[in-house]
Amino acid sequence: GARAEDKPVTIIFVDHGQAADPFHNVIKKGANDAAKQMHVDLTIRQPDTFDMTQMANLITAATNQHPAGLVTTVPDADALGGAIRRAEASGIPVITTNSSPATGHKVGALINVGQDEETAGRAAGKAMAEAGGKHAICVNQEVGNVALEQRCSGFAEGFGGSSKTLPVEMDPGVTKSKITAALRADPSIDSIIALNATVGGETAVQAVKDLGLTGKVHVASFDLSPGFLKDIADGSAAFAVDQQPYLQGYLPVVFLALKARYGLKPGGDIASGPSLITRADAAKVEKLSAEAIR
Amino acid sequence: MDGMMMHHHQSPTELPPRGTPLIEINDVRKEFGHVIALAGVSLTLNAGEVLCLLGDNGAGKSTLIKTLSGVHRPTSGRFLVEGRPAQFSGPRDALEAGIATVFQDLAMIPLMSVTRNFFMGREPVRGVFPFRRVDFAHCRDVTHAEMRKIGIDVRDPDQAVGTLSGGERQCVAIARAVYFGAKVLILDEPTSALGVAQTSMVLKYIDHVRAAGLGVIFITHNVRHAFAVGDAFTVLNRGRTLGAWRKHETSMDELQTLMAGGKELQSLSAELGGTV
Amino acid sequence: MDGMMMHHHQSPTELPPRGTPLIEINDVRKEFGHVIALAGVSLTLNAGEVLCLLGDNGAGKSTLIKTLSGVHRPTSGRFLVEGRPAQFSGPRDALEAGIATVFQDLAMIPLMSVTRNFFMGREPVRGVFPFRRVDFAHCRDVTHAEMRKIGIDVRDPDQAVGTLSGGERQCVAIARAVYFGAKVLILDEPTSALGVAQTSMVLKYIDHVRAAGLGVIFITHNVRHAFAVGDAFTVLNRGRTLGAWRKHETSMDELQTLMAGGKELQSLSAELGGTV
Amino acid sequence: MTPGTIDRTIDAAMPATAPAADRDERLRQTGAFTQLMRRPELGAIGGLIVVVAFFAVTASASMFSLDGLMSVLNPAAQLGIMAIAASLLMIGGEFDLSIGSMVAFAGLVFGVLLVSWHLPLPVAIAGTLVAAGLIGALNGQLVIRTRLPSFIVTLAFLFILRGLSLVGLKIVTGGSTQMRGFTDASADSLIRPLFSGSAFSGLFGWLAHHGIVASLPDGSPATQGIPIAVVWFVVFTALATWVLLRTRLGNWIFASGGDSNAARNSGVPVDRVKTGLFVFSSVAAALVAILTVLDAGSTDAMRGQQKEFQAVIAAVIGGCLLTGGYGSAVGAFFGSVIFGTVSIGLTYTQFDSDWFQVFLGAMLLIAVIFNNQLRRKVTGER
Amino acid sequence: MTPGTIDRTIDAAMPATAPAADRDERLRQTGAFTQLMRRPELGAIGGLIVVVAFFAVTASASMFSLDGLMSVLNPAAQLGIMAIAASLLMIGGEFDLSIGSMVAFAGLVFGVLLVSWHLPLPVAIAGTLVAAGLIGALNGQLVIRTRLPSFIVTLAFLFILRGLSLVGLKIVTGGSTQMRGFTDASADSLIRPLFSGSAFSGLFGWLAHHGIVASLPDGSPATQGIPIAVVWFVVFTALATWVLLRTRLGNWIFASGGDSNAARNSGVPVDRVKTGLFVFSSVAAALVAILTVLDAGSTDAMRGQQKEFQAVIAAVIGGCLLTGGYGSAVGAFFGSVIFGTVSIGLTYTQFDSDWFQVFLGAMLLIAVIFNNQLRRKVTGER
Ligand SMILES: Nc1ncnc2c1ncn2[C@@H]1O[C@H](COP(=O)(O)OP(=O)(O)OP(=O)(O)O)[C@@H](O)[C@H]1O
Ligand SMILES: Nc1ncnc2c1ncn2[C@@H]1O[C@H](COP(=O)(O)OP(=O)(O)OP(=O)(O)O)[C@@H](O)[C@H]1O
Ligand SMILES: [Mg+2]
Ligand SMILES: [Mg+2]
Repeated sequence: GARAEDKPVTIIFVDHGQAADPFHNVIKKGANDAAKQMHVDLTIRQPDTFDMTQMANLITAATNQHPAGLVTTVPDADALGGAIRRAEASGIPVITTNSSPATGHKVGALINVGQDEETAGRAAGKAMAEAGGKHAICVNQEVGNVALEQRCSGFAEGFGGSSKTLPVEMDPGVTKSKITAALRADPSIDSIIALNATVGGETAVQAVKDLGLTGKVHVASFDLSPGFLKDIADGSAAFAVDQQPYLQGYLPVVFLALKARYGLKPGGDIASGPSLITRADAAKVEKLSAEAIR
Repeated sequence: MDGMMMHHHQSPTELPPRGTPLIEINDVRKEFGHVIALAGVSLTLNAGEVLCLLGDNGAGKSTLIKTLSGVHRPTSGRFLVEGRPAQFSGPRDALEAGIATVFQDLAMIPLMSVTRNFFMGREPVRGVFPFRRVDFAHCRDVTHAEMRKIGIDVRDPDQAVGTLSGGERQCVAIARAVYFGAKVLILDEPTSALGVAQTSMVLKYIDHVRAAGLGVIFITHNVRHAFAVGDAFTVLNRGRTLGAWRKHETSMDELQTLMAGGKELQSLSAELGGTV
Repeated sequence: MDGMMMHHHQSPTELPPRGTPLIEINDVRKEFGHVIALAGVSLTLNAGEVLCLLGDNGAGKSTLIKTLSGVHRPTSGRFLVEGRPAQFSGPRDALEAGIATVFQDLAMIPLMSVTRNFFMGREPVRGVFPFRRVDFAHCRDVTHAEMRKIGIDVRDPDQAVGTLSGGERQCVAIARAVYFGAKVLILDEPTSALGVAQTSMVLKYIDHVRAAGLGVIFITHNVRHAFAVGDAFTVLNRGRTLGAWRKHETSMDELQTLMAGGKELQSLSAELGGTV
Repeated sequence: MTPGTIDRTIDAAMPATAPAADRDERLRQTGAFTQLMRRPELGAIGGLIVVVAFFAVTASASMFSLDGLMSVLNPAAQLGIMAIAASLLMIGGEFDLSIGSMVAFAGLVFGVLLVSWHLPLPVAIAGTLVAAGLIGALNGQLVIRTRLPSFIVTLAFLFILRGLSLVGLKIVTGGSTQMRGFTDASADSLIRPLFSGSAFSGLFGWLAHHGIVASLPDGSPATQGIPIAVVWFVVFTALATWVLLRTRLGNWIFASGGDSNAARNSGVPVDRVKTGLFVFSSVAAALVAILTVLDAGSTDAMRGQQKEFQAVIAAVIGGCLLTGGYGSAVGAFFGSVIFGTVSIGLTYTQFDSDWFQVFLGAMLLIAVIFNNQLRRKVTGER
Repeated sequence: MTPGTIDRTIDAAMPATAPAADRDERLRQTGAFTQLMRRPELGAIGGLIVVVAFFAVTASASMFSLDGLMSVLNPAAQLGIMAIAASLLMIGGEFDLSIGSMVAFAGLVFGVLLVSWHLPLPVAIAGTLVAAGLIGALNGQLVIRTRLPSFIVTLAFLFILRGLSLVGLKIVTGGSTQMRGFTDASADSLIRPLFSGSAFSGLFGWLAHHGIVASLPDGSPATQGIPIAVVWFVVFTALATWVLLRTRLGNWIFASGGDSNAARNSGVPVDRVKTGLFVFSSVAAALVAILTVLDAGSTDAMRGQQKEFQAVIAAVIGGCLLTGGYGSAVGAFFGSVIFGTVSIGLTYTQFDSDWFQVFLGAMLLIAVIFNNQLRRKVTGER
């Protein structure tokens, strides 16, 4: 008879991040690696823009293909709840990832993998405050994105001092100019928290360098990029808030494969972050980051 | 000559008695930026008369009639329609005052069908409100019939105007203005692109329209055409009125000479064997 | 008459001797989708002659000359230029073969200045490669001079063509074609929008161009104009050649009658007092 | 861009009424198929055929199940409602780049009326549509008064409305960019089924009960019905087609876009027509906002992003000219369906998601080229 | 959109050579200022004045320091190089929506040549520009051969090139979407200063040393020089202006966009002109890619997003008509500067950042309206 591990298993992963987004690329890499190791058939889908309506449609489209399991990120539990619940009603096990445990419960997911953005924001804020920061800017490359707004507000809470949001673009040139402008317009700023390591974090470090403020203005970022890790390693940036996106892609696929083959499932949600990456471990992580694992 | 009768789609308008002034303008000026196109022009159009507007290229004829038909607002000057001061805020106002115009550039949409162009802005509708619609079958028939009257057998009234020949296009514009002409019909060089047959049709039309009691302003460079149908003649030159004559006060030769270069043409005509 | 001399901006082309065929076409057809615009047309243009192309509106005159000047590709038929089969892939080829055309729609860009339109596609350049530039001062002078010769005093050669009057625009197109005409000059209803003075100028021009040994195709609805300058006459009707005559073989009246509706015009002329 | 290459007119779509009796010898005989294909609307079918054929080969069979089709049609319809309005506006010679932001802004207005002020659903919907209409009228008036290109005026509103949505949402929710509670607030309204859920669900329930369509394990039908957005989409298409082809307003729209000077000179009230079209496009965006907000139960500040762009894409795929004066609502219908099918359909295939955009681009290009070639071949246009 | 409202021509920008002697009585006397303002380029200055005035009042003084100006000009220049090319293409009657994605794609090609294959910098740059030019030519040929609107053809390449950049980057880097190592690979090249860093840094060092411009605490000048992108931007503007106003090609571009049929009938090689413009716009995008990649030291798959759109915005602010045949490079220059100033300048103000988009939209609208009104008032156009 066929052994359980030979049973073909199809898993669909719906992710809200654009295909070219480096952060989500790491999630996808984790998921793909897991699929290879577990011998599952994995397809990953994402909407063209941060579009919850479109994402709900993608989840519905996934449901129609009756996969053995569905993984989805949940930037908006209300907008996606209906589609996710329909998948569950069709008997498809759903794991939510890259979202907070509360969200996972709300949509009735089997398990949730991820971090709570507010919590992560608070952690970052505290760390910044401990470094002596009083006035911060929160560099947001996608104003209006709920998760990013939560990071900023969590940060403000944990930070304690004043914190303003700086809206920027995905373009590093424009972003650098805007950060430079913000620093020159308000010399009291001593901390910069970026919500994206490539666009926000690396450019913030450059801007600070150009203005000769290295050491006076602390830069930190959510998530990782090889360049930013290098900055941490050489001391021009303070830390990065890591939620280990590789795990957010890897674990759900493994769990769903195990569930499909053996009916196994862990007892509770997985907190993949936040953890702070500081100078001590940045160098180690940098190489892995270049391979899209960290 | 039955088929040549005019069709007034509008409810029969009350035409003022023959000879009463329909349009009077006095010392009208029009400037475009720093260009002075009309430097003070006056004229009077009476009901039941054809006024020929003559003049060299760039004299300001088209600018003048665009002012009369609401396209341009005069920079200064007096403008009366049936004795009352007129303030047209657009061509629609002029149309509503009963002034129909064939513009020199024809005012047609190349991508639209002949029928749609014919009825553009004045589509006959039927049905009650939310279901009010244009009776295109009727429109097509009218277009076909009116075009045929002017001597053009359009292959297909659904053909785009952009695919018509220059003369065919001119005929659509004329047929349209005549069909909708209410009190005043203005024709800016209507015969310029027309064949012999179509030209004679248009001149006949003008004659009939006059007979029906409308006033007609007819712009042409062809003195023969002007003299064939005109009752009065106004000559413009470099944005000013050069003079105005009734038919009996002038002659074809005199008009020809008046229009700048008339003499030259005569000499050329002689040079080339007297045929111009 | 010095000022009337032609300016060949191109290096003096060798014109074939008077009377040799410049253009011969044989049974040319042209279809647009399901519309048959030319159903088999033939004609011959000789050097040093003016060929008048006559015919009713929609007869296919413009379609024919667009075929000759490379705008349309004939659906079928033979087309020889100076005895050699011609295959124009576009108007540029025709221009290079020495065929200059005034199109009925004038082929001008309303947003561009008179000067730029005048030299469009044939700008005189000076300087060496990366610094090669158009000599606009010279262009302006030429434009001004050429326009003045045709009887139009353009206020400002930098004025947009779109702001010119219909006749002024026509004059720009004619002056341009004449200035650049190399072997064959094709004029599609050039005089239709022109004043008396300008018309006589254009007819004189045609006469001069012929005298210089070029071949001219002249399309007009005015039999007088045609007879004033024409050496040969070809009449089209509904996409076919109705006939071709040399000047001595026909008369103005005959041509007038031939062009559909000629009779009607004569009767109208009588009706309106013999003035058309 | 060359009008000269178009020998068909919008009326090709109307049944010919001219008697065939007096045929002109200058017309070649053409078959019924040619006649049919000369209708500009039907040209766009060609692209759809290519797209469907592609997916028939590459996609999982579930795409062509009833359920799969609905999942493709629903987003196509949401886009399509805006694309229909955008196509009318494009035919009228203008653009509206603010419709994407209008979706977010209308969502905010709707939320304030329904959730914050607890107004009944019909009032909230009417209020939202009126507010959107007013902004559309403002757009139109600005374009007409300033005589600036509508591109730049509505672009300004793209930013302004997006910004106001963000600010407004933060004020209303006390700091969040996401607003919830629509489902509860509208739950007991009688008119809710007109704007949310699926139409004909009774029918589908019956069909599922009798095993004609698939059911879920819990016995409910797998396809609950036809998403209401699809119904609106079809209604919009039919209405816009009727207006364009049969009414006086339709003629005015074509004329205004074809040559606004010529239209004005012929007595068409160009300014009123254009203002009306701006109002219509804003209202269509607001309707999409209402439909999606009620569906999702929430709204956020990023809703509708890029939709202005996609609506123009759909209209252009469907044959609208960017320069105005030419196009059709049915074309925009097929354009939206093609765009929707390609972008959702790829998820039913096995292609790596990194390649999605490459496929999307290639499919669009092939579909549009096919549209064009088919029509040209059939009509003999060269 | 109505050409009728434009009585100036592109030549208004050239010094009048006609002798004032034979004045026409049909011309009113106009002053030198009016003459000047009739130049379409200068119209766009009006908007810039408004914008600068606004920031002079609201922004921190540091915005108007030398350093502040450079931080505003640098992104404006990066956008502007593309906007100049986009404006030429728009004048020629076409669009190129693929330039944004081309930035990412050219970054990838550059990376492969420079970093992966270790080719010398000049060869890598030349190779990148050639590759971009070929894709531009492909765009152009597709538009010409299929006679589809360039909007839809280049839209397909927007998706295709973006997708290829993603796939390519992952292949080259072994899974990451970001590629690094440009700084090291190009460090010792002699031509590097042409594409990276600041120009005139020696001069600025000298000025700082003598206290004429501000220095950083460590003694180096606060402004290292003029960013090289700004130099390229100015060169592009000058070149494009010269081509448009002085050369045969310029006349052909206006003609092709004004009425491609009329241009073709007058012997303008319209197809070659358009293909050339597509090549130019791709090459300009590739140049921006090279400049930004060398500046940042890395490239990623999201580079250049939305730039196609912003380039069109800048061109339209600068007075280009979307319908083609009218516009200027100097206008696009000011359009880019206005757009850049507004979007960066707001950061120098104290406004709440949630309101940024509202301000951005409003400022754009006001600037463009002001451009227009000023010009109309001065020229007497109505
Ligand atoms: N919008 C405008 N802007 C600037 N100048 C204009 C404008 N419209 C017309 N003009 C100028 O005004 C003058 C009169 O033009 P108009 O069209 O009235 O002449 P016309 O008598 O109709 O000539 P034609 O017989 O050639 O048609 C022309 O010299 C023209 O250049
Ligand atoms: N692109 C086209 N598509 C369809 N039909 C066309 C096209 N071009 C011309 N035709 C038709 O071909 C016929 C001949 O047109 P053409 O312009 O050659 O006539 P013409 O002899 O120049 O007339 P006119 O004296 O009025 O200028 C017309 O009936 C016209 O409708
Ligand atoms: Mg005129
Ligand atoms: Mg003709």
